Amino acid sequence: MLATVVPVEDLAARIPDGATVALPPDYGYCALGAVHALIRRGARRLRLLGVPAIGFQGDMLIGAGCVETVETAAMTLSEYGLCPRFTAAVKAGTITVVDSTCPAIHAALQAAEKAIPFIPLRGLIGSDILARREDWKVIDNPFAPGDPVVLLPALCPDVALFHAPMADRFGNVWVGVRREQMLMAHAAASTFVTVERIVDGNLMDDERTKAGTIPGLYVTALAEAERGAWPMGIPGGYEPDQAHLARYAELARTEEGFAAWLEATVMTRPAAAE
Amino acid sequence: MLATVVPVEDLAARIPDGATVALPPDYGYCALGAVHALIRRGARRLRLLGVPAIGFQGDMLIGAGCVETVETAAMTLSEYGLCPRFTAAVKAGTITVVDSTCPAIHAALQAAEKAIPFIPLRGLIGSDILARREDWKVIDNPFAPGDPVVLLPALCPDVALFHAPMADRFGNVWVGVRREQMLMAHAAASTFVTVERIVDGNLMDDERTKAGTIPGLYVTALAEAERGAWPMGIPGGYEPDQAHLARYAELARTEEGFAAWLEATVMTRPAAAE
Amino acid sequence: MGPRPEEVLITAIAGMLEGLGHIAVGASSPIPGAAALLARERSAGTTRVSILGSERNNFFTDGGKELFDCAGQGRIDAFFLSGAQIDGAANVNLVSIGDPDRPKARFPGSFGSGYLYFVVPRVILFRLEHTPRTLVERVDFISAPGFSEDGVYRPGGPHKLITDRCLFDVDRDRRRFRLESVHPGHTLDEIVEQTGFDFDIPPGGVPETPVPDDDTLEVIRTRVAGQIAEIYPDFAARVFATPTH
Amino acid sequence: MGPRPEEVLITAIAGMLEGLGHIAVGASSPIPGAAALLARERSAGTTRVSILGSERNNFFTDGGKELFDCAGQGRIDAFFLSGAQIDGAANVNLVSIGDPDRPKARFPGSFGSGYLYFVVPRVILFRLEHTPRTLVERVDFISAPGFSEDGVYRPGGPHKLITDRCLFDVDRDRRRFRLESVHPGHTLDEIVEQTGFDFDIPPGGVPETPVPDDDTLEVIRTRVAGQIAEIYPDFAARVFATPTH
Repeated sequence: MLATVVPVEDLAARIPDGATVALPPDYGYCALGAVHALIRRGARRLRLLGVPAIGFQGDMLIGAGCVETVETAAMTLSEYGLCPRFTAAVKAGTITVVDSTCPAIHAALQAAEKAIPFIPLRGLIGSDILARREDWKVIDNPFAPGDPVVLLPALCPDVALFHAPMADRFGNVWVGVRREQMLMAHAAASTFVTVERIVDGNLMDDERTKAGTIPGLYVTALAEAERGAWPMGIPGGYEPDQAHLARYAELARTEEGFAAWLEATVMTRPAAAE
Repeated sequence: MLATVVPVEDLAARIPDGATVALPPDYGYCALGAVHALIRRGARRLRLLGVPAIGFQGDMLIGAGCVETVETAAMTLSEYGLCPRFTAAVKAGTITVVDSTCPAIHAALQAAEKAIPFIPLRGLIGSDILARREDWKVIDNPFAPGDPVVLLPALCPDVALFHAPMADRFGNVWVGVRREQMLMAHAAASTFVTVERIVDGNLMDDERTKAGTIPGLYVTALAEAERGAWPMGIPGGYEPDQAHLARYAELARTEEGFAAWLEATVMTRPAAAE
Repeated sequence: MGPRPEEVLITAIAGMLEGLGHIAVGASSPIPGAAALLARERSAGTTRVSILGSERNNFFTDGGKELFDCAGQGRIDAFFLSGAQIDGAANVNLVSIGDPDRPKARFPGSFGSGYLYFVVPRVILFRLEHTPRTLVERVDFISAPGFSEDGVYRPGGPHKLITDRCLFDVDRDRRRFRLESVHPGHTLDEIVEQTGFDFDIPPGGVPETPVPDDDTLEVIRTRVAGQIAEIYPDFAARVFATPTH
Repeated sequence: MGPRPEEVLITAIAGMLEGLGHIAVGASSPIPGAAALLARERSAGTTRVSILGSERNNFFTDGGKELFDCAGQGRIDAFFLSGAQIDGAANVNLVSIGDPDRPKARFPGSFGSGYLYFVVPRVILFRLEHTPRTLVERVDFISAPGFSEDGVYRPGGPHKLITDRCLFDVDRDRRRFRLESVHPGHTLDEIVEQTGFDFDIPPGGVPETPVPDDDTLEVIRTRVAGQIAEIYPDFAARVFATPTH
């Protein structure tokens, strides 16, 4: 079965306002080109889900006013410091943060992947993460009374959005060891992927590439976007654009600086890859 | 860190009597050479766990008197029919069968992998599988009362035993898309693997092989065993020895026939690979 | 040459699969496999088929659990189940005859039936041996129940039961089978006699199961036969006389 | 050249890791990373080190969840946590200062602390800024609690707290820190003044944190520095003046 292949702008247009959008961390494969297209189309009320943390792409979406809530284990620009637009929005109360922890996000996505209504997780008891989560429950372990266990409801994102080094015409997407992207694709109702290139042949035909491939079955639509992670890099591909990222971190400290960055980098281009 | 590499007989010697041993189905990578060595060493009271089904190797172990219980979704020789020694043992009441279903075994192993005490699973309600499992529980979904949900306790095998096409000297084992072997290795306390060959270099160095590799961290000991799956085959490697398998299925119909097969095939060889 | 009995079954089953997005077929199921491939041939590229045990038609890359997770997610529209026994309430037995602890007969086991029957919307029951021994009033062991109590999560269930003699529809409200058609060469009396459970017979009479037209036969004998031969070479050679690929 | 402050810390931490089978180090942790690599150098091939963010020292192949699953299985013996605030009951805050809904300061978030602190036997708390602002009486947000009620599953917990001024041991029974040693160039008075929480001071006096001997320094500056430069080139260049690899 052939994949649905569309331009990056069309991919972004398929992500509706109000959607819960699962995103990888900066060290994963981030579909920045599609994120910029989402900003250009004026996406609103997005509910971001960090799998398990979010960096630049989340800060950009928040700064551009696209975001209503963020559920994540962390928001960070790593060596570039705190996320400035995120921090400003939290202090101003213009977004809601749902604090989580990495294994809770992975586990709750696995619950969605397995189509089970909830999944237990150790830890958490006594933390303010748990204290502030009305959607999580603590029960007494039915197999060993006297043992309190946290239950997390399944986390079913409307959309998973990420980048990858390659896909084939059947929509099979190679992510290698970045299996959190596979988990996102299994758990999400729709999965949108930008790829460096669409290759000939079938990635499932070679047992070695097959082992790191998300089957096209889970991929709603693909866009070809060379350097589609820019200004982030992709592991084994190209390096992050350190100069640009440093400039972003600097400019985004103020609303005016962010607006200038946005205008110069995002709004005036049809797609980051072009 | 270098792997512990031992001869096949020594690998089998490390699997103690009474151990719960997780085994792949016939279409996976079966460590028949090590299974034969287990029979030669006179293993007793093994508790086999099919992940999720067992074929020839289980029937051989049962016929040789090594087995006390089998927990599995199925015991089958596929196109060669029912498992004759299994069937005879069940009818004679000399082994205990704990009937399960494929997704329950996968889910309960995932619970062990995640170190969670239990995991829910849909389905099962109203089946005699559930009715006969005193170790499973049905609770009312704490998130949606009126919705009964089965909970399976984590299934933590003492041993995972399987074959693979290759490993490196660091104990990294390549299984490709056979990720149920990875799940077994994560879930089991000890993992013993036979491999066609130990390769130079590090399987983790190439992103393509890394994606299908079990890290040495989970591998207790390795044995090099060329054609170590014989008389089973390995996908992408060699074909099953159809003539031998057909002969087994025929001989194993009687205790005498099985004894003759055992003597000729297993007891008189130091290891199947030699 | 006119249609063979297998070709009638393949065509009938393919009719149940029309327009579906994803059909999965278990191991050792050549007729359902061929039917799924026929449905794919007719779908103009909109139907996926996953055949367990086939290298070429297996999309899964996340281990043995993925088929079940995928079905649970609602991404599999149809699946096939058989049974050593199937009863009038659509219960399936893949385990044993008699007391399960000391059975008179022991079969391989339930495989994934105890789950897939609950979550796949169209589960097609398939049993080539249609006798009172296999189609029974009450199974000796319920690997997977045909129907569930209210409140039990059950998006899936039985869609049809097809045998070597006839096709039954499922009345989900009355939780019974209803005879839908009788295969060419078989009779209603024979079916009543050979069925161990009680079922409904529509008052207006029961039609004959349609036989494939020439175009369908052509597709089955060329494109489907060629693909099925990869997975079930013996079946393909016997039924379609395909050369070895 | 004598030992630099970083090298004292690296050596002290490596001492806490001796004989362990598997040490994991989170992102952005050059000193813990170097300490883990030093422990590995001394282990004669019996210690594994997983460094998140390092291509060469990352063993995981099952996605982002594997680190946590692996820790839950008991396969990780030591891990490091830091905190914007750490309090006298070993609670860690990685989230915010003030009301979390309208915070005075907002930090990245809890990452995996709310889990790993519970399951890794030796969690080493590490905070380079030792002031009353960071080592507080009571954290404003508990990302991960230092200790748990009886009955709560908790095989792991705090093992030591090391800062730029001193090293604290953990009294698990009394659920308090106890000063273990003072780093060269620092004083007990300074530590009392700069610590926002109450802690125990052993009656017999507090020793100075040992400095690395020449052999250790040599290993740190050659083999460890070379490896850490792959992951933290800026740190390696600043502390060890390593050439770019």
